[in-house]
This record gives sequence, structure tokens and C-alpha cells, in this order.
Amino acid sequence: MSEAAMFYVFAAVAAGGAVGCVIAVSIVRMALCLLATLGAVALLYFLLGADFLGAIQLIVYAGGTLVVIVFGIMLTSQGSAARFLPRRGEVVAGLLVSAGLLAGLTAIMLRTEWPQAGAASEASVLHLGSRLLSTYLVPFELASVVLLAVMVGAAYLARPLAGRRTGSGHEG
Amino acid sequence: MVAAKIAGVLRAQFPGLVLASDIDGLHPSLTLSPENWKEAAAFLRHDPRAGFNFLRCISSLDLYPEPFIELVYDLMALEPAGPGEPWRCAATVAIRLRVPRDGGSVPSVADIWPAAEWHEREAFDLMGVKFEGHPDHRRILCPDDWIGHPLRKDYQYPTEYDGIPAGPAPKTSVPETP
Amino acid sequence: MQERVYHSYPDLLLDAEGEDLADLRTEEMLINMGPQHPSTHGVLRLVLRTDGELVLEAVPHIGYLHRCAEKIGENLAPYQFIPITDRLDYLAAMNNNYAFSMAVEQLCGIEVPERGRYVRVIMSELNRIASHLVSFGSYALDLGAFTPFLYGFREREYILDLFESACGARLTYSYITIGGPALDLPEGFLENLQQFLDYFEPKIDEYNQLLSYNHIFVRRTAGVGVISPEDAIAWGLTGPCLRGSGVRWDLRKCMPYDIYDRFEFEIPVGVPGGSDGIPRAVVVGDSWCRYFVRIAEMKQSARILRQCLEQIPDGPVRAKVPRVLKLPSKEVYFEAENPRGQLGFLVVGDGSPIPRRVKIRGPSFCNLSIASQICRNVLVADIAAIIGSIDVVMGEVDR
Amino acid sequence: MSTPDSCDRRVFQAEDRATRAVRGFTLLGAIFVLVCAILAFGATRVSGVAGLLAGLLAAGAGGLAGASLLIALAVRFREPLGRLLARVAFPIFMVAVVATVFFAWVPALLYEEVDRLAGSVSTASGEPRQMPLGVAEIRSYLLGSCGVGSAWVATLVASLLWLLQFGLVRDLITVTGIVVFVSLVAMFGIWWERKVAGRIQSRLGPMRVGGWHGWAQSLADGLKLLQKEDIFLSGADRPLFYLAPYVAFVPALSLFSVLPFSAAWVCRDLEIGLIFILALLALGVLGVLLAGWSSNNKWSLLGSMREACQMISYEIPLGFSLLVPVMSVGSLRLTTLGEVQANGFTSWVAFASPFTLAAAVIFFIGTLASCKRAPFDLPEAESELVAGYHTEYSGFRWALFFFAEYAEMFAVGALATILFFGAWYSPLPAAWGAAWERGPIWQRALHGILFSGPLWLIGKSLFFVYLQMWLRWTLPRVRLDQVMFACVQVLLPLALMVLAGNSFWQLWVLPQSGLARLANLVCAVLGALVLVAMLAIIVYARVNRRRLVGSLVVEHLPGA
Repeated sequence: MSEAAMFYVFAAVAAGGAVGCVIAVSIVRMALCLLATLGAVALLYFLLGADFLGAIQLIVYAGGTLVVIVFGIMLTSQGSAARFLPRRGEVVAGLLVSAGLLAGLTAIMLRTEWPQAGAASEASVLHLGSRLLSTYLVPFELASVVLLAVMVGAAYLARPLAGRRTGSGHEG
Repeated sequence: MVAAKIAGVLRAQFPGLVLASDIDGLHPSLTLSPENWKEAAAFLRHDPRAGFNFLRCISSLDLYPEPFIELVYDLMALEPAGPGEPWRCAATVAIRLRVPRDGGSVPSVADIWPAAEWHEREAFDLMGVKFEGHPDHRRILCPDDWIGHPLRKDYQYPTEYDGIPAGPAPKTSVPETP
Repeated sequence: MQERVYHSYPDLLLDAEGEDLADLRTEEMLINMGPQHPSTHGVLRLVLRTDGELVLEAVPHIGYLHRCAEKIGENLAPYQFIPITDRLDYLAAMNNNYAFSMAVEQLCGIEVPERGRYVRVIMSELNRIASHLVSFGSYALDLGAFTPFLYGFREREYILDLFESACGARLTYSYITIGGPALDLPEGFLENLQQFLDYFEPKIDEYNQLLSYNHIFVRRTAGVGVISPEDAIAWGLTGPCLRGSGVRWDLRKCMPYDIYDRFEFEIPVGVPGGSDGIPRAVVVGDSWCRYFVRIAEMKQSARILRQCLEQIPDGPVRAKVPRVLKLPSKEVYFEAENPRGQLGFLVVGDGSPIPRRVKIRGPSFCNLSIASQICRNVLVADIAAIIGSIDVVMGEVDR
Repeated sequence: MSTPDSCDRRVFQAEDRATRAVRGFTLLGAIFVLVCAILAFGATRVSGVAGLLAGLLAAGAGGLAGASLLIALAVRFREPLGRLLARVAFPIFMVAVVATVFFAWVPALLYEEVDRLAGSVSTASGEPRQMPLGVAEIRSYLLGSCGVGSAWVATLVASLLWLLQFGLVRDLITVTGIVVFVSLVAMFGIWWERKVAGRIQSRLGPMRVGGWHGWAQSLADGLKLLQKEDIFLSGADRPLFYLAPYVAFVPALSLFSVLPFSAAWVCRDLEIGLIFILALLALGVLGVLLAGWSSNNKWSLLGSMREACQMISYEIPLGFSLLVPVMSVGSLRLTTLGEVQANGFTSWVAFASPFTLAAAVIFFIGTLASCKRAPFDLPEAESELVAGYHTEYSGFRWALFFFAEYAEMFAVGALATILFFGAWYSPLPAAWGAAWERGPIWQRALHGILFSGPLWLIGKSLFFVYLQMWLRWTLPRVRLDQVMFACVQVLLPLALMVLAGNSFWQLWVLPQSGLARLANLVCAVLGALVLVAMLAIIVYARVNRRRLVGSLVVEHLPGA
């Protein structure tokens, strides 16, 4: 029963955060709402016994991506001028798209046969690791190739900087 | 001695420039005419016979009730004396310029001695001398909206500043040395 | 104005010609550093134009401590003006008293007795050490090392105790006055001074171990804010700022006043790194050199003090000064070597006891004027390192 | 015309009125609590969630009422109380330390007792019993087989034991314990830092509040900060500004929920405990970012940008250095990581091979950066950025940042201990004390003190906290580009090399081979030498302190 209560609380926070993220005007507040959503989803993972997924969610999305987003906002725009005011047409289009998405997702959810949740296996990280390096090796490596491509792209963008040592003469 | 030599060189180089000289006093100085001051300053700075590379100070004296303000440029020529040896002072001299109190101006020498930049701003701020061609001709010590130039002898003490009341003007009394 | 090439920080976004290397620049920001900021040493205000951490330009704004000391000087007799000189460079009040008294003595032709001269030298050299100790400590503080600050103040405390025993004051002494020091030295002063010197001299090596040769400290200061000797002279820098640029110029040695020609001492200057244990990264004229000149000067001052202890004669300390000291209608410009550079006084008399004009050349004022030139294209953290190495006292800048 | 005296008297009268009001409310509250307690526990059988809630309500209300009663009494009798406290401060302090340790042990013993009780009841009745026993069952058991004489006492004890059967209650107790522990660690850390700084700088540090070396200084500071005005800036982003301290504090606090204090002393022993801790360390930066942004102050913004830069960069070498012990042990579970180091000094992971030792050093440097400790304290560099991201904060919100910082300091110290330096084990091999582990209670206590237990973990973590303080009060601050240089061009390649080296070591060097033993011995001796050198410095400084510090300072030190 307490798990159900916790589920509803976290789900409400996640949904509320998502709504807040959409309707907030200040970009940094959007980021904060996103933090609430991501954190609540991580808590849902913990509730499901998927500790690894929850922790990775926190590291990658909340601790990594979100920090980079906020950092980027701070670097590029000053003061409370960082505001996002969409036009009416944009709002309507966004509403239409999200309504369609909601309908599609609901339809899929209603049709799917969901497996009953079992107890999380004891050695889940071990299990996960061995699966990733055996059965799912190709997708795993593909993901790393994508990351490599991103890194190459970033290096290309920053090429004028990399042409010389940024470390300066003092650093030897 | 040294000041006398400089006076001679200046007289030879710029006829009519040196108006007066006080060589033997506590503060050896030459009074120049302000018109050619810029050229004379460049000469004093760069010519090997003078070589005054070090501007120690620019003082401004109010000669009230005479209608002049006198600017005193204290110059010094430093030269190295060899490795490990202290540098030598080849010569010192003070240059005086007389500027009319009201509306008078002199050419700025901030491009010849960068040290002059702040000294000239100070002279403008406190004494009200204008410097032509100064790169940043603003007040330096007083606030930008200050009225008057405090070091002038006829300066009226303000009774208030931005609504802040000020006390009466100070009285001068002569105490005895204990 | 001829284009000067100042040492610019081998920066992140500009190449050697100052051109943009990338369009990764972010929005420029104007930041007000001061007048209340921990590392502007009082009420200096710098307006920084920054691009992220990179400071493109720093414009000093001064005058927040302006009391128009020169106008006060025109309204007081020289003897009354002595306490005002305390408040110029309030970390070296003895030296200020000394310089102003000497200027007035030259104007009026007063001869100070031998013992008085020695007492003045002792006091001014002690105060030089005290001032450099504060400078050493606060510079460490600017760079984030808190402990040397308290070490500096711990040693300064002994000096202040000595001053207190001599004149009763610990900051604004008004002890050296026209005609010599106001009082003779108290009993036991010279013995205490001897003890202090024995304690203090080994401490300097300790400071060097703790801070001067610390790797992080060297990396923070070496090569930062380099002033070439030509620039240093052209901008009228004096004191450790001038000597840090390698110019061996010290009024006490080069144009000795009072009895300084009787002492043996050296003029420490900035030297390139790599020799004598000087860290290799050091460039002549950088912040480290200016800092280290002060450390070395403390040693020389201690040396002068030891010679004073040997030479000081007995006798009166103060000359006979007329009860009402009339200043002759003459003019004198006198400069003395203060801890921060040459403090100059132009005193003009007009036959009355009140001077017609007192002009003060504050060394910090001239030293600070170069700040905007060397604070270009540096990091925000370097501003603290550069301003701290120039070591300004705003009481003297603003007068 | 009101003289100062009459003014004072009026203030005192007002205070008396307030005291009377507080006392009245307290009395009412106490009566209410009594009624609740009778309702809750008076019945012979209370069970289910309703009973649990009633019990919690009663306990909470009772605690509140008791606290307000104490406050009222303290306000009323503040002067004699103050005089008394000044006399007995030191005994109280020592008693409090002992009591804290004791109260930390009690719940563990109680849990054990309750579980044993449940086991014995189920065997007695011969059929499997569901875990929540009724109060009546416990009471009858207590009256019957335990020989508790008084029925009243049995009822009371039974009610308490009944509560302890529930996981939620145990969690609540644990979380309360963690919050109290973190507050204590933070307050002790702040006081200790000031004392350490004082001694390093040849001064005394706080000496007044509390009598003995100003031990109550942090307490007084906390009270002061609670009373201070909560300043809000007109240009700031209000919700973010108010929220940011909590966003910084909560991850720091949550760190302790997975941090094992010993093999049995852990709130949640997650299988991926290490990753969870990394995640929380990464989350802490968000609070700092938001604080800097929402303050609408350029210095704060610069500070938080520095923090973000530094954190994102140093997470990478930090993560790599954490992988080294994970690779050696083969688990992400913190208790497993700790338990392999039971066999004394030489079995500590840091001394297993040169690579693990290097990883420990990298980890320590990385934690300095992630905790914003000198020489990496750029985000709050007071001489450059005024106070960095917390420039505009005041009062308790400001204190929360400090609580978070000191909690994080302790947590990373504990993490270093668990991963590299023998976790909760003493340098003595555990085999020597194996017999005591299951002996009577005094033997178990001795075992906890001598061989393994939370005290060892806390002690070793505090040593690392001390190291951080020592560095802070010795070194100047590095510059931002140097921080980045040190991370990207020094630490990162080093961490990668260590990681690769450790992999090869694991592959090729057999655990009991001569090379492995030699490396282990050399590393352990190196570690011991460092420790001995530090002790030697302490002794040297102590012996020569008059010469080193100067007579002026030493003669004012106590015991000079």
C-alpha cells in the first residue's frame, strides 16, 4: 500500500514537473522543473527495484545533461532576460502534437499485455553487464559509436581553439 | 649646475621658451612658456642631452590673487650604471608653467610620460586646469558631479552635497610648536 | 600615443595579435569590483569588462577615501599637519611623518641632533618591515592562502608593541615630528628591538618556504602582470613596483637623504627565474618579482636596523624649533623612500606659519595608474594577483 | 520618559508574559498527549496502520510538547541556567558524547531483540506467525518468559517493541539518526576547522562559548543564523533563490542513506551503492548553479559557472579512480567493497598494487575539487568572487550550504575509507578478534572498538577531513585555467593509465604471486611511512613550538 502511495506521489511530481517545464517562462525554471521530472522518474525506477537504472538516470540526466543545459543557459544569456515566450500558433501546434502523442501512447498502453512485475533479480548489475557485453554487444557498441561521432563533431566545432595549445606558456 | 645646463640647452633649442630660471634655490626650476610646452616636453624626454624619462610629480599652485595657476613638473633622468650597480640620477629639474586661472589650458603630456595621465587629471580635478589632448579628461578624486575645484584659494566651501549637509568652512589658527 | 605591447595573458580566446580565434565568445559582462571587495585593499573600485572569466579591460575608479589632505595642509601649521600625514599611507605612518618633517626641516633649515636621526631611521625601517609584513600577508590572502596573513600580522604585532612603547600609538603615531622625534626612546627599547630582530630574521626564510616558493603560488604570480623597466619608469612607478621590474633604484641608496649614506645595504630587484633558487617561471617585472622584492627588503631593513643598533649615539633627540615656526617664502620638493615607493611633499611657504601649498605625491597613486594597462586580457583571478602585487593603500591614493 | 532601566523592565515583563503563554500551551499540549497515549496504548490490543499512526502522532506530539516545555523553562530560568551551564559545560559535553554513542547502539540491539522475540513466539505456537505481533502477545511474552514483574512496565515496553517491528518505523528512526548525525558532523566539522585553522595560524580559534575550547561555538552560530533575517533580493528569482539551498543540501544528506558505517550499519545497502553516491555528488552541483543564477549577482554567477566547470571536469577522473577498486573487488556494493579489507593493514585496497595507491591519490584530489575545498575552492573564492555563489544568502539558507559542504566532506572521506583504506576495520587483522564478535555484549563492544565498527570508519573519515583542512589552510588557490589543466591534462590521462595498468595487473599478476606480495608490502610500507612522517611532524612541532611560533603566542596558549 505504501508503495502504491509512493508511486502516485512520484508520478504526480513527474507529471507536474513536465507540465511546469512546458508552461514556465524562465528557462532556468524550466530546467528546475525538468530536474523534478527526471528525479521523480529516477525514484520510480528505484521503486520498481531497478536501482541501476535509477542511479544512471540521476547521473546522466540530472547530474550531467541538466547541468550542461543550465551551464549553457548561463553562459549565453544574462540576467532574467532568459525568457521563452512562444507565439499563439506555436502553442496550438504544440498542443496538437502532444495530443496526438498522448493518444498514440494511450492506445499502445491499452493494447499491450504487460508482464507482472517480479522481484528484481539478485545480481542485476552483473546480469546487465554480461548481457550488454554478449547478447546486446552490437547495439552497445553502436551507442558508443554515436557518442564518438558526437565527440568528433564537438572537436570539429572547437577546432580553431584546438589549433594551438590552450594551456598557455606557463603550463609548459 | 645641472639645471643651468638644461636651461642652456633649452634656450638654444627653443628661443624664447625659457621665461625665467631659479637655479640655486631649494627647488631648482625653469619657468617655460606654455605655448611650446609639448615640443619642449618631447625634447626633454627624448633628447640625449636631457633624457628626463621619469616624471615624479605634477604639482599645481594657485597664485591667487594673481590671475595665474602654476604647474610644476618635477622631472628626473634615470640611467643604469652597470650590472648589479644602483641606477644613477643623471639630472633633476622642475619645469614651471603659468596658466591663466580662468579658462587656461596647457597641452597634455600624457603621451610623453604616461605617468602624467593621472597627475593631470588630479590637477584638473582639484585646481581646474584643462589639459588639451588628454586621453581621459575626467575628474579623478572628487565625484563627477562635484562643483568647483577645491584647491583654489577662492574655493567656496559647499554647504551641502547631494542633500547631505556639510559643516562650516574650517578656520585657520596658528598653534605653537610644543 | 604609441602602441605599447604589454604582457597579455596567453589567453583562452585571443591569439598573440589579439584577434578572435573562435566565435565561442559569450556575452560580455560589466562587473563592479569594489569599492567594497575583499581583494581591492580598501575602497578601490575597478570596473571589469569580462567575457566569462576573461577580463578584457579593467578601469580603476578612485577617490572614495578622498579627504583633500592637501587643502587641509593649507589650513594647518606643519606641526598640526603631522597627524594628517599618518592617515595617508596608514600602514607606514612613521615613514610619512618622517618624509613630511624632512621636507619642512629643509624648508626652514632645521638641523636634527644625531640621536634623533638614528631614532627616525630605526622607526622608519621598523615601519617598513611592518608595512611589508601586511603586504606579504594580504597578498597571500588575495591568492587564497589565509595562513601567511596571520603570520604576517603576528610578527607585525611585535613591531606595534615596540611603537606603542615609544609613542603610545599602534597605527597613527605622529611620533616623528619637525625637528626630530617627539620623545626619546623608552628604556629597554633597543634591547627589545635586538630581540625582535633575532626572532624575526629566521622567519623570513620560513615565509619563503611556506609561500614564496610554493608551486601554486609561483604559478599564480610568475609571468602575471609583467611590467617592463621602460614602462615602469614611464608610468612613474617607484618602490618595489619599480625594483620588481629590475630597475635598481632606491632613494636611500641612489640619492641618500638624512643618514642613509652611513649604512650598508643592498637594493633587491627582480631577477629572471632559474638562478639563486628563484623559480624558473619567473619573469622580470611580474607579480612574483614585486612580491619577492618586498620579502628581500625586509631582510635589508633588518640589516639597517642592526647597524643602527651599533651606531646610535647618546644625546638629545630633538632640535630646538621656534615656538611659532614661520615658513620662509621658499619652496621645497622632497621625496623619501617609503615602503610603497617615493612619497613626495612639495611645501611652499609665504612667510606665515601656515604653508601656502602642500602637494603630496603618493607613491600608491602613481603605482596604481598602470593597473588598467596590465589588467588587460587576464583572468578574473589574476586581477587580485596583480592589484595585490602593486600593493596600494587607498588612504594614499585618494589622500 | 523611558529610561533604559524601565525599558528593560518592560522587555522583561513582555518576556514573562510570553513565558506564561508558552507554559500554558505546553500544559494543554501535555494533557492532550497524555490522552492520546492512553488511547493509543491503553487498549490491550492495538494493531494495523491506525495504531501505528496513533503511536507516531503520540510520539511526535509528546516530543513537541516536551521540547516546548523545556524551551519555556529555559527561557524562564535563563540566568541561573546559564551560570549552571557555564560550570557543568564540559561534563555535559562528555556525557553527550557517551550518550550519543550509546543511543546509536540501542536501536541496533532493540531490533535484534524484537526479531528474536518474533522468532521465539512463532516457535512457541508451533505455526508460522506473521511478523506484526500484537501488543498483547508481546506483553504476555514479556510477563511470562522474560520475568518482567510489573504489568505497567510490560505494557509500555511491549508497545515500544511493537512499533519497532515495522520497517517504516525503523527507517524513520534511521533517517532521524542520519539527520542528527549529519548535523553533528557539520557542526563538529565547522568547529574543528576553526580550531585547526587557529592552531595552524598560531592562534586559538573559538575559546569562549561553552567553556572548554569553545565547543558550543557551532551551536551558538546555528542559533544566531536561525535568528538572522532571511534576506531576499528584489532582482532575484524568488522560487529558485529559496529552493537552491535545499537542492544543494538534500543530495549531501542522501549520501548518508547508502553509506555503510559498518557491515551491518547501513540504511540501504544498495547493490549499486557506489554509482548512487556518484549520482548524488553530481546532483549537488545543481543547487550551487541555481543559487548563483537566481541571486542576480554577477559574482555569484561567476562562482556557479566555475563550480559547474570544475564539477563536470573532475567527475571524470573521480569516476575512473573509483573504477579501480571496483575492478579489484568485483562489486559496486559498498559493504562488499569494505568487507574484503578485513585482514588488517596490508589487505587494504589502496595497498594492493601501485595502481590502487595511485587511484586513491587521484580520488582524494578529485574529492577536493568536488567538495570545493582548497586549493580548488574557486566557486567561493573569497578574494576574487567575494563569496561566490552564496554571496547573497543569509541566515539559515546560508548555513544549509555549509551543512552540505561539511556533510559532503565527511561523506567523501568515508568513501575514501571504504574503498581504499580498510573501511570499518582496524589495521589489526579481523581473525585476531573473531572470537569476540559473537561473545557477550562487553566483548562485542570491545570488538567494535578494537577491530571493526562505525568508530573506525568515522575516525578514518575524520582523518581525511583533517587532511582537507590541512591543505586548505596551507595552500594558495589555483586559477581556473590551472584547475582545468590539472584535470584534463594531468589527472585524466593519469587516471586512464592507472585504470589500464590495473586491468593488466588483474589479468597477469596472480593474487598470491611474489610480485603481488612485494607490491603489497612496498605500498603498505609507503603508507605507514607517510603516517609516521605526519606523526613526526606533529611531535616536532609540539617540541619546538616556542621557537616556531614565537613566545607572544605560546604564552597565551592553555597549558603553556
